[in-house]
Amino acid sequence: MIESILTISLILFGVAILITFIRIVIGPTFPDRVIAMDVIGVNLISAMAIVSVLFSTRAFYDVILVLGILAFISTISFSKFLERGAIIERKRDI
Amino acid sequence: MNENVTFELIGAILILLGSIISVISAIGIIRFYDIYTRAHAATKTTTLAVLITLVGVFIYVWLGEGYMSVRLMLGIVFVFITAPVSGHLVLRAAYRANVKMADETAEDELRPVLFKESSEKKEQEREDQ
Amino acid sequence: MNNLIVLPMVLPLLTGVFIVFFKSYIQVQRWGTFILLLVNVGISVIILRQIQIDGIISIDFGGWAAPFGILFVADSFAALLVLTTNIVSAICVLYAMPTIGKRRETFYFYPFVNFLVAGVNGSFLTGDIFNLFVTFEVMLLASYALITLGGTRLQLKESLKYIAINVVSSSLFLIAIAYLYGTLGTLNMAHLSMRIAESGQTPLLTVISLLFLIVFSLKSGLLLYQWLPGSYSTPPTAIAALFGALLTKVGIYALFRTFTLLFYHEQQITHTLIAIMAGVTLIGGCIGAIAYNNIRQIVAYNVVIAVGFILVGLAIMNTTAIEGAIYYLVHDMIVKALLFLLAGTMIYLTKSEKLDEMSGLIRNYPSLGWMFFITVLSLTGIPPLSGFIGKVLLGQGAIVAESYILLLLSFMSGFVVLYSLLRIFMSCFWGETIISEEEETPLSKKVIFPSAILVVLTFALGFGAESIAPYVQDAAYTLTNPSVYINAILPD
Amino acid sequence: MAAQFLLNLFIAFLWVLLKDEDFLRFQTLVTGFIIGSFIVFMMRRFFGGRFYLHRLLSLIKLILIFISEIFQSSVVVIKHIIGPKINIEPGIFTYKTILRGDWEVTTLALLLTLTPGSVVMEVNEEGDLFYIHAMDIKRYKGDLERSLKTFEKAIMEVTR
Amino acid sequence: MLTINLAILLPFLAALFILLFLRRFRRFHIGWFVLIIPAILFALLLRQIPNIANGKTLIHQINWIPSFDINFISYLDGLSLVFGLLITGIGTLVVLYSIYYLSTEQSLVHFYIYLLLFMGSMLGVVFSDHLMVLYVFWELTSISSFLLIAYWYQRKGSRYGAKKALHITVLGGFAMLIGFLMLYVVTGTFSIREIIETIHLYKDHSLMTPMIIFILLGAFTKSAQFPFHIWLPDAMEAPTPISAYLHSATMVKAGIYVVARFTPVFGGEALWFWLVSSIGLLTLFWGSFTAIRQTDLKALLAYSTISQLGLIMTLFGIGSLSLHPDIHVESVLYTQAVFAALFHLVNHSTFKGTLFMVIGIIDYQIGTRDLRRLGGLISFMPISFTIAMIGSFSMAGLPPFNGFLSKEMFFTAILHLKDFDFFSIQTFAGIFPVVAWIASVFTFIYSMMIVFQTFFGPYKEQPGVEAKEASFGMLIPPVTLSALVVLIFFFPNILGDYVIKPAVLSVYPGVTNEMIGSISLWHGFNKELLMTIGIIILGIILYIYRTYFKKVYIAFPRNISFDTLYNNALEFTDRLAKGITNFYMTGYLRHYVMYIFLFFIIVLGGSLYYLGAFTFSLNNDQPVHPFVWMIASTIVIAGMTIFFAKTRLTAILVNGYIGFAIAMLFVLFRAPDLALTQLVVETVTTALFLLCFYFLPEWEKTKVVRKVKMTNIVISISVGTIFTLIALSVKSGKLFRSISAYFENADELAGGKNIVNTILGDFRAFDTMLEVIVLFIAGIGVYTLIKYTNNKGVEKLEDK
Amino acid sequence: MKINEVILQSVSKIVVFIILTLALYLFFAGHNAPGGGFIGGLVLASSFVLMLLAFDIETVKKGIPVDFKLVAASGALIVLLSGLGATILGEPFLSQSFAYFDLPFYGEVELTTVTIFETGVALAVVGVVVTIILSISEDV
Amino acid sequence: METVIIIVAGVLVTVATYLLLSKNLIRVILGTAILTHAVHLLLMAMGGFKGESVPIISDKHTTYVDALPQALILTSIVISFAVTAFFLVLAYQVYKRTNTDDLSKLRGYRHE
Ligand code: NA
Ligand code: NA
Repeated sequence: MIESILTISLILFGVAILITFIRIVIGPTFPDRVIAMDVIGVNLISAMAIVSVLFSTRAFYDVILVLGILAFISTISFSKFLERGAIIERKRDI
Repeated sequence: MNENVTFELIGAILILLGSIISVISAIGIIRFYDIYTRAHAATKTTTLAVLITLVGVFIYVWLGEGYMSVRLMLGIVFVFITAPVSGHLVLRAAYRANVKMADETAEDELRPVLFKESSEKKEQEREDQ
Repeated sequence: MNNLIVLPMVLPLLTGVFIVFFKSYIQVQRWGTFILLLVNVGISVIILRQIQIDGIISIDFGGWAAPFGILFVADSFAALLVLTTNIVSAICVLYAMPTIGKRRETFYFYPFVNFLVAGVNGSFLTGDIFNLFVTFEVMLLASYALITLGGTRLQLKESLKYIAINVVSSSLFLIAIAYLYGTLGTLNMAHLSMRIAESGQTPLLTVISLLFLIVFSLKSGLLLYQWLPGSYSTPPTAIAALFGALLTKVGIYALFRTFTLLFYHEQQITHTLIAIMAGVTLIGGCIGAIAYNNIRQIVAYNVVIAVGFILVGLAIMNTTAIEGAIYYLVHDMIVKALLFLLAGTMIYLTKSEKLDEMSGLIRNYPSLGWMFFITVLSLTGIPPLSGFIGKVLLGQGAIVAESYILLLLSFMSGFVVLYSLLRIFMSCFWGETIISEEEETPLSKKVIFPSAILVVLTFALGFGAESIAPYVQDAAYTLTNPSVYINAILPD
Repeated sequence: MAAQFLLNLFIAFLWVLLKDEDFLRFQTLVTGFIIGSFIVFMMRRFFGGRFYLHRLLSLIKLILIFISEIFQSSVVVIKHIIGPKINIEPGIFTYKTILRGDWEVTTLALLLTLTPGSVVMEVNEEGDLFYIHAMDIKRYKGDLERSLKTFEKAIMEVTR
Repeated sequence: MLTINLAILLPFLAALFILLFLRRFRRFHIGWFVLIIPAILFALLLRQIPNIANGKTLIHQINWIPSFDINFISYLDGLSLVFGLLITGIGTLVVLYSIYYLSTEQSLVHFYIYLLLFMGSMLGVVFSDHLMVLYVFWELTSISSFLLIAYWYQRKGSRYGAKKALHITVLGGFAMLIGFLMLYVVTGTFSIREIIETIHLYKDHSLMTPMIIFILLGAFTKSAQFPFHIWLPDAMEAPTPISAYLHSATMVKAGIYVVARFTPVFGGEALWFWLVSSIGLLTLFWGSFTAIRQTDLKALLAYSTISQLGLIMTLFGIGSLSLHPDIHVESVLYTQAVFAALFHLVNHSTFKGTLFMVIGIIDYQIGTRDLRRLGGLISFMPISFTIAMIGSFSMAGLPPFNGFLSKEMFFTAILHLKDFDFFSIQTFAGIFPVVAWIASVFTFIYSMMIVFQTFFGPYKEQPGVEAKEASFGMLIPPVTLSALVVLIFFFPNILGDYVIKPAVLSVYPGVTNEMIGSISLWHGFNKELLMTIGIIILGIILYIYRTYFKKVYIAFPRNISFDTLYNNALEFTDRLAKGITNFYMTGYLRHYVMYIFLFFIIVLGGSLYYLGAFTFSLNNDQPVHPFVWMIASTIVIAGMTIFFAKTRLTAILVNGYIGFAIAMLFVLFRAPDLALTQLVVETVTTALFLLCFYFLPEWEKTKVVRKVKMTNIVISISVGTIFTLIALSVKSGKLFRSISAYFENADELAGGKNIVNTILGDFRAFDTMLEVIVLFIAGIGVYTLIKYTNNKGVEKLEDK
Repeated sequence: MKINEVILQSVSKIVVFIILTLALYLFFAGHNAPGGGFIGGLVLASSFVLMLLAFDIETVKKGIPVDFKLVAASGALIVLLSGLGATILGEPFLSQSFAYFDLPFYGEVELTTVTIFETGVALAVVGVVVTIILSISEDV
Repeated sequence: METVIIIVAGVLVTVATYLLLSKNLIRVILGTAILTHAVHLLLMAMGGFKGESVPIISDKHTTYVDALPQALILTSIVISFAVTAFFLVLAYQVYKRTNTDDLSKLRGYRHE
């Protein structure tokens, strides 16, 4: 029973990702896509957590954390790029 | 043993709840009109979804399997503090990149402040000409 | 312990990394690299001799026996190429010292050269197909860095194509490896050979082998050489010489290795295709060498011709032809480097690349002129210079195999080499001298000396062909008898 | 403050040594820490100043507020999403905070962003003026300002 | 025993000596030093005449590449001795002549080094028994003659002539090499002697025909046989001593030598006979016919040489018939043809040498060789006139000069051709004497032209030139040669018995000394004599009416000669090459990538189809988790999105998404390490893209042409399909289990529980090590790429 | 209006520490759990990236005054030398060895030469990634 | 599952090929990146997805997925990262010097 609940949840996360992905495809603006991407990243975290449970392994807990970190870093990069063009500045004075 | 199954079930239900919320928030991301309102769906609901799910997993493995995962806990904290920052940054960038707000927008106190200098400069130029 | 055979790759790596710490100490970088290469030459000689005594030498890294670990395998073929590589590189480095420019030197020219040499040596020595991919990448990355080093506009434009195409071919290589692994479940080349022999070369394996053929053709410039003339004609001379001498040879080596050790069961398909490709390459190279008035272009197309020529040996696939190809391979590495050095020197002296903008240089630079002339003859296969014996053996092999079209094409290509290079010689060195003694750019001994060594080498290799004959024979024997290789790696 | 913490830690390790188990266990250390904090709490008057874990309690309180806020806000947003028609009037308004210092401001911004219908879009240079995007400015502006006050108070309890 | 090796080696050593020690030597003309070499060698060879005449031969072997059966085997027999004597004898005279001809202001060092190289190579050719070694020297003669022709390399004409000579002779050389290699493959030996002994075993070999053609190509190109003769007139740009030496007496005769040498191998073969004799005859005719047209004395001599070489060639062709099995050994007539050939060879060297030297003298003294500007020199240069007359009359085949004797023998041979009843010779036998006779008339005419147009008629003064006789030293060599021309006529049999006969015997191994007759001055009024008389009469008439006769040449305009064919062919090749190469070498990456993919499609698609390699089964597939479906479908959609992405940012973001999704797949494939690495790398890559986008422009709205788009789509779908089909086949048809079960013992073997990591850190640590290096190279490479160009141009040694 | 990055910077300060800890954890865990030199190095590098994103080059360089090229080179050198180390003992190139020790209080500990190797890998990865990112960023 | 993954890889190869044929430099680089993804999926599929567990040895499991392709992919990921980094930087250097990212205008060696 538990396993089927988990599987359903995983599928639901898949659905969520698919729906969000539509936003990436249709845009219309780039920030929309960034937001969607960020959401997918966060959803992937959940999905991975469920997969860990399903596979009964702890090997993916690191992946969860790393995914969180990287989704964060990518979002920062994209928004900084939008805002300033240069995502890393020599000396901040803006 | 029975107790474990109960906890596992609690965990699983939390996970299911998380996944449902996640689907809803995904719908929100499609349904809202502009980037600014979509961000509301993203930063709040999705965060909630992932938090519930992770807590569910945490409970599942902690109380069900007897393993308290520091990494999971860290993950929860991490999402908690970074999700709003992401929302903030993207919206700021969008606004500064001149992404239009929806027509329904009632008031905007930021525009005059943010684009004051540039509009002044434009006027200056017009006068110079 | 056979740790010796890892040194030709690891020592340059070590040197390369080490001298990064000496960014502004150019002398350390220069002589460190040069001495290392000499040491490598010594090591290669020892290896080569050892092989004659003990047979194929191999080393299992980490002590993990084949087919589970990675290993280096030195047979005569590999060892000969390693030896030549190090000699040629040492000489190119010697040439680079006075010509490449201080700025390039401080910007890691020598480390990159070290890495390039390491990659090339490693590619020759490795006995694992995936590791071959990795050694290729070491070589390629170094070549990317070198080809762009000091980036003039033209250089950058051409390197763009070079890199793009190499990236594609690397991906294709990985795909091929994936297919092969999927089918045979192993990566060790001897083990692969054994398994293919055991199961027979199924149609699917033949298809996969053709993918390998495409990959290595791209690397060696067989038929798919379109990237080559541009990329080899833009970097500074010392680099171009290294490229011209070494890079395509690694692809050629890989073709020889895979199509003698692994995929030799369906020769009427694979080797026929190689034959066609070699033939078209010869024609294309010849046409290109005739087409241009630009020295660098002519020289670059000559590289293409040599590729076709050597692969004729593989296409024919009898011992004599392969002996010829090996001889020619060694010869071509030396003399192509020489050709690039001389052409580069001419361009440096006259500030021009065009034939019609140079004239009568032999008055100004007689030694350069004569060395160029000798190079032309050597590349043409005029006896008794080093190109001769390879050509003779290849011809013999072709006749024995009744491959008359290849025979004619390869011999005609020799003529085009002569035609195209002689045009350079006659147009640039002969004719009225147009540079007065005051305008003359001085040609220092340091610049000419490395070429002189190579000239001596082409004579030595021609007159002293016998000195490497046993190695060549052994190499060809190993290539034509895969069991020798397999038994050395997987004794049971 | 730091002395209290170090002492606590010292007690925790002492506990571990006293237990003298086969190998180091996390649980033992945690137990030691809890015991240590109890001792330090009892003896806090000798050190002067507040008990250092008091802040921890405030922090926990803050986190609870945080969590409740996120639930509330999500419910609001979800209602909008699954409602038949989205009927909102978004807008940007300003809020001047009494909080000072990077951490206080950051915390407030995070809280605010997680609150129903609001996202902090800009902070002025001085760091005391927030530009906030509200999902439905007419309906929630009042609520928002009220919760902002609550947050400010909770944050100051932790930091000051 | 050392004689022959020494003979070959000595000129090379001398050349080296000059190069090393006499480069700055100015004390006296270094020709005097060089003169010693051929003189000594000539003397040495003369001493061998008795030995050789007694049937001895000298063989000597030095190993070169014994592993491949290639060794220096030198061999001296009658045939090589004749050539050796010519090379050294004429060589001596030419060097002597050159001492006066070339002033010390010119670069004598080069001249003599080339000359010595040539001499050594020539000796190498005639003294080598080994095919490969013969070839080595053969090519060296081409090279050294190339250098000699281009001695005045500043002149365009010299360069052109040298280039042409080299092209044609080297091409011929390559052909000959192929022939030699075929011979080796057939007979298993490189030794000419051994080949001659065993060739009868292989007469039916299928390679016989190509072998003959290829070897003859070598011989014909070298000996300037029609239509390869075109290089010889242009080679006259060389200094006259060189023309005298190379282009009349020695190098061009290397081809003759090869034909002679290989007559015992191929003699009796129809192809050999027909090729050698008919090409010879054609050359004989064409050379003499064209010679008349010339106004430059040297060009005239060049064509005359071509013609004479044709004559000799024809004789060798006829002579080869003796080796036909149907010919009885006692029927010695056709050994006579070879006798005549060799005899004429020597004679030609003497009279042509004389003529070249005389013309050199005229050129040197008067400053022109143009017949139209010459005349009446007889009163100023009587000695020159005398020797020129001797040479010309000998060439014309008049008594009492040696040319008469050999020409009579030539007629004898050619007239008897009709006696043969094989190879359908009888059908064509009539043509031979007719053509030969006409050619001889032409020969008579141009010989007369040399004498009469130069020395008779009104004297045409050249500006600034005072006509006078040449210096004594310069006259010695031509006088010596002309003396020989006369002496040989009167005492032909000294030469015949001691030199020519042994040579004939080497061409006909089975023949004995007695079978070969001797030369007699008088045969009675036979056909041959009548032919000669006819030549003289018709020759004189035509010479007198030559202005009318020359109208014939209108039918042979200069612009449809083989010369223009050669030039146009080169030019056409150049243009064609440029056209073809520019067509596909566009420099446009898209095209190059397209070539790769098209080749991929053709080769892999083709083989997949024709070999029937495609198989498919789902038997071994794991069930697909629904989540995998979803991730997979987003990847596919993402791929499509990149297709249509309007901005680069979207493309990058979607690419990043694919990376993340693949990481997710890695999780589902139970590959945590991969997922981790993939995630970080993907993020850093995306960051890199964004960093670089600062410098890069936004995508332009590309108006891709429909056709281009369709091509791209077809190619990419084909590539994708083939890739997939092969992968599916591989998946369905695994042949072996993977070796990786071994790694599951990682804990015991290497003390690690993470198998992937253990592979990376231990089993395949070498890959990892190199991977680190790759990364490192990229790191400093990027650093260099950016920093190098950042602050530009401190030093630009090679930058343009 | 100037951008006030206070939110990003404050949060990043915390996040960086989390990443650093994680990086070290992954590095050491690699032998028996997911992780290892590469991943450890990569995660470590991403913490630098985050710092660079949140702050700026000068600030980060002041905080960590290291030439990352040389870090990379040291890493590569360690990798190579650890391979050569075995050859001095007469073992094949790149031979690794491992042993278990009992430490008081700590329990059984596995010591392996792979760790040296992996340290080199990690250093090289960090060095290279940061070098690349810094070089491009400084070009702006 | 192998079949699905192979088909996904095939789609990626198609996309990559299309991008590689483009005349825009960034598209080409993207093409190489996507090609790399496809290759990794292929390698994974070639190893097969049989086997029970994550390739980390534990007492609970006895069979593990094929770890070798994973190690190979890891190597390849790092290498392609190195190459992509270099390629990208080269691309922008070219743009800085030539002011175009249109490959049809970046033909390089002048043809005579
Ligand atoms: Na010219
Ligand atoms: Na010129």
